[in-house]
Amino acid sequence: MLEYIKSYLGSNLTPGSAGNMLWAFVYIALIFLGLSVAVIAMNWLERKILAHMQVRLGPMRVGPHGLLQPVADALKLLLKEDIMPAEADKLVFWLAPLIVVLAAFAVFTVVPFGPTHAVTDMNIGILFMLGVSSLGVLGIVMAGWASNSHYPLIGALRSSAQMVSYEVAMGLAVVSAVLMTSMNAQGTGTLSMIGIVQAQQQQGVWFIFKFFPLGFMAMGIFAIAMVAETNRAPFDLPEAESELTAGFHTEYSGFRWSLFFLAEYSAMIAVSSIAVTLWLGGWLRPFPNLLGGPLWDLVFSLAPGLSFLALGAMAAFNTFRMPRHSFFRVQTVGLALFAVLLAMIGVLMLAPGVRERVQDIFWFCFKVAVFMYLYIWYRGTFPRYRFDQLMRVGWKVLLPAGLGVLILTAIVGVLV
Amino acid sequence: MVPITTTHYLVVAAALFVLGVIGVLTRRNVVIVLMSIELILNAVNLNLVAFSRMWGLHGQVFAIFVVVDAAAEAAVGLGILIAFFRNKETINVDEIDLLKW
Amino acid sequence: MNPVATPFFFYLLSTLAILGGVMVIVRRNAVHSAIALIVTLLSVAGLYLMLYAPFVAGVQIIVYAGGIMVLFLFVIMLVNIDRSMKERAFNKQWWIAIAAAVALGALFVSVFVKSKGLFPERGLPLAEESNTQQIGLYLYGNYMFAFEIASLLLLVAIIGAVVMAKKRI
Amino acid sequence: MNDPITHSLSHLDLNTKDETFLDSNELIINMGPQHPATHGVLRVILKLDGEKVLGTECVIGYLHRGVEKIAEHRTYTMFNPYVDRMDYVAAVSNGLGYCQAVETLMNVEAPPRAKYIRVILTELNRLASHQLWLGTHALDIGAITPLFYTFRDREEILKIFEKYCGARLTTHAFRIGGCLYETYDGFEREVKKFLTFVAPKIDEYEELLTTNRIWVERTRGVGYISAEDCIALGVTGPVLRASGVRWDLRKAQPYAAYSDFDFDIPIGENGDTYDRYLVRMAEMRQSLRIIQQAVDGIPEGPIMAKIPKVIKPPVGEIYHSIEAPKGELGYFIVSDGSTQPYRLRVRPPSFINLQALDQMVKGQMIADVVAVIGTLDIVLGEVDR
Repeated sequence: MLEYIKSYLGSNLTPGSAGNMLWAFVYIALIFLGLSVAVIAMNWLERKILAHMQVRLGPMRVGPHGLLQPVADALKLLLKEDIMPAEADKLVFWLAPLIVVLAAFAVFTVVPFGPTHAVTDMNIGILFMLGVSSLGVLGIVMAGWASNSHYPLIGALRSSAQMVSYEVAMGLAVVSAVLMTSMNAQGTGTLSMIGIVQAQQQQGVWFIFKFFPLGFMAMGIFAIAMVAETNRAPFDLPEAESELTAGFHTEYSGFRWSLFFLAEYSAMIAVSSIAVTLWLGGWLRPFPNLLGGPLWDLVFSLAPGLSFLALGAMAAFNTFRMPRHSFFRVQTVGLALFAVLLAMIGVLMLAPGVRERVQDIFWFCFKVAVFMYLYIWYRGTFPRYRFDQLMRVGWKVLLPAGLGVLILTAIVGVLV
Repeated sequence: MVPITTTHYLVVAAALFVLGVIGVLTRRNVVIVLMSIELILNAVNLNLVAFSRMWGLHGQVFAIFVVVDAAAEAAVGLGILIAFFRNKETINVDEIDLLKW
Repeated sequence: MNPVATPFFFYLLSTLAILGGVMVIVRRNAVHSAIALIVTLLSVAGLYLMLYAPFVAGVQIIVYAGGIMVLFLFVIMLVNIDRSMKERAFNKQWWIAIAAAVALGALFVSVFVKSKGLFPERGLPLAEESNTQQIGLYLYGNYMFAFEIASLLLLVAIIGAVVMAKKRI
Repeated sequence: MNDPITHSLSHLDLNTKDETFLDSNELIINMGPQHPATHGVLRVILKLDGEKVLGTECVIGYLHRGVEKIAEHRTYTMFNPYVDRMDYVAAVSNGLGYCQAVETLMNVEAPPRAKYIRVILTELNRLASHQLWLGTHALDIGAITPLFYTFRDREEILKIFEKYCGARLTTHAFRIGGCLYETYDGFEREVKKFLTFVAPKIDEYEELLTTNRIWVERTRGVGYISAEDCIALGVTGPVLRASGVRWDLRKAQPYAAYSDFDFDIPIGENGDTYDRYLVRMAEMRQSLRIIQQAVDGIPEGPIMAKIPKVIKPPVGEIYHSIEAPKGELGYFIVSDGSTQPYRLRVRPPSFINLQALDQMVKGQMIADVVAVIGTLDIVLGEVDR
């Protein structure tokens, strides 16, 4: 058994491509778990970062520095009464959040966290991702319609129009990146997510820097369209609080509402992973061209462990800053334990053997986290677009820009 | 278990085709009639893709053209539907029996 | 690489597809029909994957389920369905229609029964890995003209839809 | 649709079918009274064509407390705290208007020091009111951060109020004939400190919004109203000034000590939401100028005029108005010579300004309705009284 695990870990195939059901299930379970933790962490981080941007503290009461606040919220949501409007279409109302969650989670089957760390590697990976993530809009439209109420209906109409229009610009940006994968000696591109990252490795350049500024512009278009696609500020019209109270999920409560929440954050992570894979070199570590060589490889492979150790040190530092009062004793102990946990993870990640396999995942997650931070930053900074302005940006700015970038990429690719 | 052959796929496609025909011929709601047409197109596509297993990729390429056609048909059909609904406030096929009104 | 449990997935997907098809034509509520159609479309996409046609499957999901069905749902929300919900769902000639469809089905069955040898059991060994690349070569090679005509068709459809749906031009 | 109020709105022609979105049938939705963007309990019935607004109807009165009727059963002194509850975000201005109206009726004048204290507090309150407006207006348009910045700075103003009179919101700061309280020790120093503190903060708000593309797109050209329409509808305050009319009661009919100070009246040109935003931002800076001059030149002396213990104004009537943060706040008092007003009528700026809503949003989109409600800067306590 141990041999089997070792031989698998030593191989360089994704479990889906290896036709290995067991490992595929293990990966699915891991991704599901990791995604849930990421959503919980994201919830806490968003509230804390947004709060600090807005000169307030954010959650501070539940657990040290509000660390347990998302857990408490999740419990609250699960225990809340599940309200279904009397005039709602029961079946569709019940089905809608499930579709949204399924679409958001199914995308992760092809996300490459590392050269071997993906559930499967599809020939049509990026097409699959775009297609499945576009299924989420069906759930949103169904939710708005099934609620049988005016605000959700307007929210659903807005979101369907918005998501369908931004998909076009998004697709064009993706195509220009896919086009870049074909610029090798054989002239064969790929749609596979792992293949796209490997193409960046072979060409020795992240596609964001390729044909500067074309790659950069394509990523910019994608980065704008993906915010609209996930219905986040400043494109959060379908759930615009000050206009439509809560948009398509006005009538939802408790567990069903939390499914929408879960789906929104997973979709954010999913589109960020697409952006990272296509333009930011996926799991590749930064600066391989400037800081190459085995020494630098070693240094960069230490980064995950060291960053966890740094997080642990931060938590430990804050443990000493906790007020010395019996009221805070439990919280202080909890924070100390959290620091120890982080430090232990850090030490584990420093171990040789582990660190080589973990660093891919670390760099991928780090790059995704940068995008997550951008999401929060947008939310704290921008007012909301109006519907006609949103459509104008989508069709009159992003779409022509995407087309132009695509054509220029093709021309430059032929010339170079 | 019987291995899955091309004929299996053809049977499924035939069933979908028949269902689509029934929908087109019996339903009064234009939207559902249009959806039944999509069903028929899908049955055809399934046939094409199944045949492409035997005679090369041409079937798949043609299936893509059929999808393009379906998209165009849906856009125009629903456009007509909206224009019609605005004038007559009905979406029943058997009330759409005049060429001009 | 060998596919896993092919018969199981085939029967599952085809059952889902046919059930979805039945629901499309029997549900009174158009939104329910649309959801059933989405189930059918996704199942058919699964069947395409089993037929080593991943690109067509991807196109099916992206264009049909993500695009056309959203359009359908959009239009169903725009038009008043309350009235048609209360009326008869089927028209008066339904029995003629059923008879015709049964006849058509019988024709298909007879074709399948009569022509066993027409459809070879085993097809060409198609490579899934380079499927997309080969379709791309066909689209921009053999079928270049058809491809351009298709884009023209789409353009005409866009203009037509805009002209018809717009209130005042 | 069985709502009697909705049915009575004949001019909106609400009897058309509302089941669908297409142009032959409009959609009617209720915005409020429980809605995050209507600033309290305003109910706006919107008649929509898709996203476009065809007409609106405001339903008010959810916060009606009968302030004017209460006045007829209270003595002049007893009624003074009630006015604070009308525009509760600018309570000091309300009190100032009422006290000055009664003083004018009685023909007494507050002593100069009291006038200066009144000016300082009123301008501080104008600043607080505008800050609250900015925060909530930006929140309506989707920028959530300015709200917290403005509340942080408004807090400093409320602290000064609290130190001066013990209350933060409904201050009841002034009495008929002057002020009851002398300024506390270090009042001038704290106000000056506040002035130097808040001036860069106003720049900070502007940094977030003024040149923000989305903000400009959302506000420029939205909710346009011409100067003629403003005058015809009786709209006053920053809304009127943003349409290009230089009308400020502090200059036009100087009251309190305003004639002593040097300040400008900022006006706009286009009469849209963006200009109203700019005008209010400029007004905040002008308020700082006034406060600076007032604190520098505050005279010594008594703070209360000689008034009888029991206030019995002579028989007569008076209309006195001041420039409240939201516009012209007028009090019309009829005295029958007794200790209670015979009739008291308030001209609240929010109520009159709200009339312009329909004209400003017609033909625009749903999102503009919340922007326009925000830019009108209404307070429902004042609209409903």
